[in-house]
Amino acid sequence: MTDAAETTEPALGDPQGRPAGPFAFGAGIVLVSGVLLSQVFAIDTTEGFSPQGPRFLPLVVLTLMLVLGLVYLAQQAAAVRQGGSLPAEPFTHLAAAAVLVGILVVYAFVLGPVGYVPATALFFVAAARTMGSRHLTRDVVVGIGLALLVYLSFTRALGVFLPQGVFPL
Amino acid sequence: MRAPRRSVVRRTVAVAAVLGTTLTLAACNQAAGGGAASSEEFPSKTVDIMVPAAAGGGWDSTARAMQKVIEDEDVVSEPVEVFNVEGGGGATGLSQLQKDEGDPHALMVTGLVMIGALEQASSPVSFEDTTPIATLTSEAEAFVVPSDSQYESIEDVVAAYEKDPASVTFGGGSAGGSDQLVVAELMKAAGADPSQMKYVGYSGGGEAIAGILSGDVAVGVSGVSEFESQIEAGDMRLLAISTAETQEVAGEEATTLQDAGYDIDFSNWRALVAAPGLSDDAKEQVTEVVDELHGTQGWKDALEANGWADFYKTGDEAQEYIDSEVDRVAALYEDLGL
Amino acid sequence: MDRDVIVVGWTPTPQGEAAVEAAVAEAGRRDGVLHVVNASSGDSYVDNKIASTEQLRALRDRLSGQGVEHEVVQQVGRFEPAEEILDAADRLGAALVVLGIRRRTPVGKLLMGSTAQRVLLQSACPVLSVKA
Amino acid sequence: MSQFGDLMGGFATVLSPEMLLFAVIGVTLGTLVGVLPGIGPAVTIALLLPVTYGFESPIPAFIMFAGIYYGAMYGGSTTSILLNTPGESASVATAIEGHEMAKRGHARAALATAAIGSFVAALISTGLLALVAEPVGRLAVSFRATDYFALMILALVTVTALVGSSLVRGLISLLLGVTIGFIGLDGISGQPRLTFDSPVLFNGIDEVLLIIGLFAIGETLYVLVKGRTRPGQVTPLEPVRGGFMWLSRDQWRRSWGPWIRGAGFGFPFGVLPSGGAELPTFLSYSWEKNRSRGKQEFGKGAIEGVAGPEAANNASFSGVLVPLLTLGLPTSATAAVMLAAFKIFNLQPGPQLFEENSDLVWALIASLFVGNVMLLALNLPLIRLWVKVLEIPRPVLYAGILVFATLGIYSVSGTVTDILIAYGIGVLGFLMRQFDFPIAPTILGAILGPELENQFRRALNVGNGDLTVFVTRPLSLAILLLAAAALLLPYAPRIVARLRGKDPEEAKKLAFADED
Repeated sequence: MTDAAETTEPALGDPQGRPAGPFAFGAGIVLVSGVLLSQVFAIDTTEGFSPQGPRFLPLVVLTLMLVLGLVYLAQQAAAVRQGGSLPAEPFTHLAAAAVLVGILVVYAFVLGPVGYVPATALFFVAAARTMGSRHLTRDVVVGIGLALLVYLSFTRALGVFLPQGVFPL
Repeated sequence: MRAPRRSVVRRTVAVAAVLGTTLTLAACNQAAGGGAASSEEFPSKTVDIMVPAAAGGGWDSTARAMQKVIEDEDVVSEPVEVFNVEGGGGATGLSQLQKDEGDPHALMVTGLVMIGALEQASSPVSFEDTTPIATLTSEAEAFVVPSDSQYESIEDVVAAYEKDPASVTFGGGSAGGSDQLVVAELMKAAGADPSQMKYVGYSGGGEAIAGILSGDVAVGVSGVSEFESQIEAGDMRLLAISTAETQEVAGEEATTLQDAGYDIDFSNWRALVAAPGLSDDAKEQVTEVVDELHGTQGWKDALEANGWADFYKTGDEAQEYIDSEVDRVAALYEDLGL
Repeated sequence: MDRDVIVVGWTPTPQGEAAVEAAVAEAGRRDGVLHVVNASSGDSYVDNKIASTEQLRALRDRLSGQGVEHEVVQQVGRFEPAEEILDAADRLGAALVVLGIRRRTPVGKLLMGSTAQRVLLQSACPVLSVKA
Repeated sequence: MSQFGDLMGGFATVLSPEMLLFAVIGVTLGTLVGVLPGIGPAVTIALLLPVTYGFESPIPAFIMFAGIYYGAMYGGSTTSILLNTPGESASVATAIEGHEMAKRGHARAALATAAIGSFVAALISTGLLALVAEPVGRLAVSFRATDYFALMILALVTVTALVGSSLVRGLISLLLGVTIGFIGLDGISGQPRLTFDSPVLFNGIDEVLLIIGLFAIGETLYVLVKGRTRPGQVTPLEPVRGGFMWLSRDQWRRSWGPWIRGAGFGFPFGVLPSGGAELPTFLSYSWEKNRSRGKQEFGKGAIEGVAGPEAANNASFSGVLVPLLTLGLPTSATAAVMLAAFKIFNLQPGPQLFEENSDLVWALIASLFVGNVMLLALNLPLIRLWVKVLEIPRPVLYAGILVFATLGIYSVSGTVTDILIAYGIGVLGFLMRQFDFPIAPTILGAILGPELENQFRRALNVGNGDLTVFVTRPLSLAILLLAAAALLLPYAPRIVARLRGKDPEEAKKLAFADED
């Protein structure tokens, strides 16, 4: 019964929805627009910033995005000053989500060397458990079944290549 | 219009390309280690035809037509696989072909368009890094105008261009491709400056036709087959075709550029090349297979169905032709200022 | 003197009804108190084993009508149903756990797990299982 | 009546066992994903795109895709009615009235009026599509690059302005998409842009990666982070009371008007670049609410409130196909994915499509009829089965979705880099959902952006680099003015309120539900 504890894990961050999240995201937008904007100047062209050249539209679009990112930040700030509620929902299972992203990345790397079926079955079990499943047997059975079904139908019937890996089928 | 419907065809996706080349690479190393590989019969395993572009284009249909005819008529005993390697106007595929050096089973479809693309991308690999096997097909370029155009002949177009180059907008396939090159060739032959040319590139035949009919483009240039149905329907007028030899377009004999007094023989050809470093013996054997393919009824039907002209040269003849085309394109690029 | 606590696993299904019926009879026999648990892990978008407010009220009314001392608890999204039942039995020092069961195919049991099986195997007190 | 002959030709193509099989696969898959919250037709089609690489002809693929779209609509209405959680955003109106009907013991009638209404509306609107597509295509022949540029601006702006609740967030989403579209080698100059000199990015970011990342992976992360919600309960179906197809005589009488009016709303709003189905369903709902005889029943389960919006919802898809097929202009996320599918088969939607590939177009149109007949036959009898999908535990469901998502990404290129890029986009999609940024404009921006730039530079090339070409041609100017108006439309209630001297804060901004 101890394994049930993780499902009631306390919310990470503030469930009241402190504006940190939206501010960070807004700042991210501004930062990314800025970096990409600097990349626009790196585009090699003889046409300068002529509207017909490859730099013009990226310049316009990224400048606009930078401005809108700032407007978004200003909107958030105004909302905080007014004490109004913010649209962002609280982060509750952020750690689990981070683990899931980690599992996805590992999956991407082992897919080729290990092979589609074992990698997918393992991934399925790991992902399901991260998302709160507590039926190991069920997950293993479904994972292996799904992996085999996909592998056979895609390689045999549809002619899509999938890595065979360590267990030849 | 479309190819006969078959349900799901076993066809390898680009994914398979990676695997395919690693396998052939491994096999090739093995063969090289064996030493006496030259006496081996071709093909001794699956023949891979690479299409250095996305599925669906002209090179792709050429490769798939070859595959179909070879399999249908049992030209070789081993299976033939077609796979696509997209990118860089063919440069990506060409550099991948380098990995299979000396292996006669690694073939690639290519053509005139690739010369320009390599030129434009200042690619480190070139046509010299292949073993030309044969040229296969060619298509004449057509100069067309909307039916209500002021231009009645190709001479009118040249005259207008000579007066004011900016007054004539040309349009066709992507910039720097065969369609733009033939315009440059025409202006050069007429004694005008090709670098002043106003050219609008379109990504597909349909788009180009829309551009011509809507009036964005005054003179359309592309493969004859692209415009045939519009010419037939009376929406477009054919001014000239680019080959020295004339052909029937929409039921009428077309005027060639040479008829109009410009010394040009230009066609958009496609060819089959093998990986670089093939032994003469291996080259001979691959050529024999292509010879047999070329002789089949199936290939004649495929040419007919796709509207391709037979443009078959092998051996030194093919080599010389490709070399001269490479020089021609390089010169045209210079003139265009690209 | 503490009265016997009888924990009942209940769902708004025939099995649940059978369990409640048996539990009421048992409570009458030994003058016990009923603790009815309606639980779901809350894992899926739809779970018809979760009783609606009306269904819970109807059950309470019925048990009151039958003169049984009872407590009806609903717990969604915390543990699996089996764990909820075992947890309640542990906490309350139950004398008996009552469950409704039905026939299941081996595959179904493998895929979904069996609440009844887990309770039977892990319970510290006697378990009465009633077939619907 | 040459269209009629062409359409018959289309039927001849579609009514083969093999094509019917694809239609069945499409409507079944579509209904399944329509039932599930968060997974829509756009991502389903994107997941299937790699599978279609192996098809020799595009016809079965498009038949399947059309089935998926309609199936998702039907599935969405089923969840709305029986569960009150709209599985698909255009079903919000249905969720209001339909679920009330179900609670009052009229679940079957609600399901039937939704299904039959969708069917009737699809027939009407597909008929209209068959009639107008070719003339519009002929008209489109005269559209120049400046007009196309203006049209694309209009499509992007309207989708952004009408979807989601904030113009600023919507525009950021849109620009994000357009920026993603810039990545790679510039089609005209051949120069790498925004690639940080990494050859991996030279071919740009594949649409399939983008869509699967934003929708499937982003949604999964979002569901996980949001934590568990209390499971709902499916309202039980009442015993069949008789009547024809679960509807009593009176219910038939009250339904047919809204069906036809709904189709009337749905088709034109689908044709206009207005973001797909949301706007017409809301218009139909408010029309029926204000005009119908059962007015007092609204909010308590009025059959008109289900019949009208569901009809409008389905009718809009045929409408969306008009600009997609004749101009190559997608006006919803699903249409954008279908445009990507056309490209795979080397087809260029636009005026030429009807000439060059008329058999495909007419087969597609015929398949819309066939798909709807199939859905009507499949949907009502199998409702219990569809609802069972919702009983799958979420960890299993979403782990499965991730498996299919990765499969879809892998079959695009098979490189670890591409898989990682798609996962990264997934994280972005999650953040966008978390902070209430709409996803559809990003997809549309990424797919339409490169086209927009092509037309922009082409128009300037033709016009000798003069930027005024976009306002000197009356048609282009008119379309651009429409786009400007669309940007202001959401604020119309506020502006009107201010003109009338009322407190503008009271009048809420006009907004419609999210996504597609």
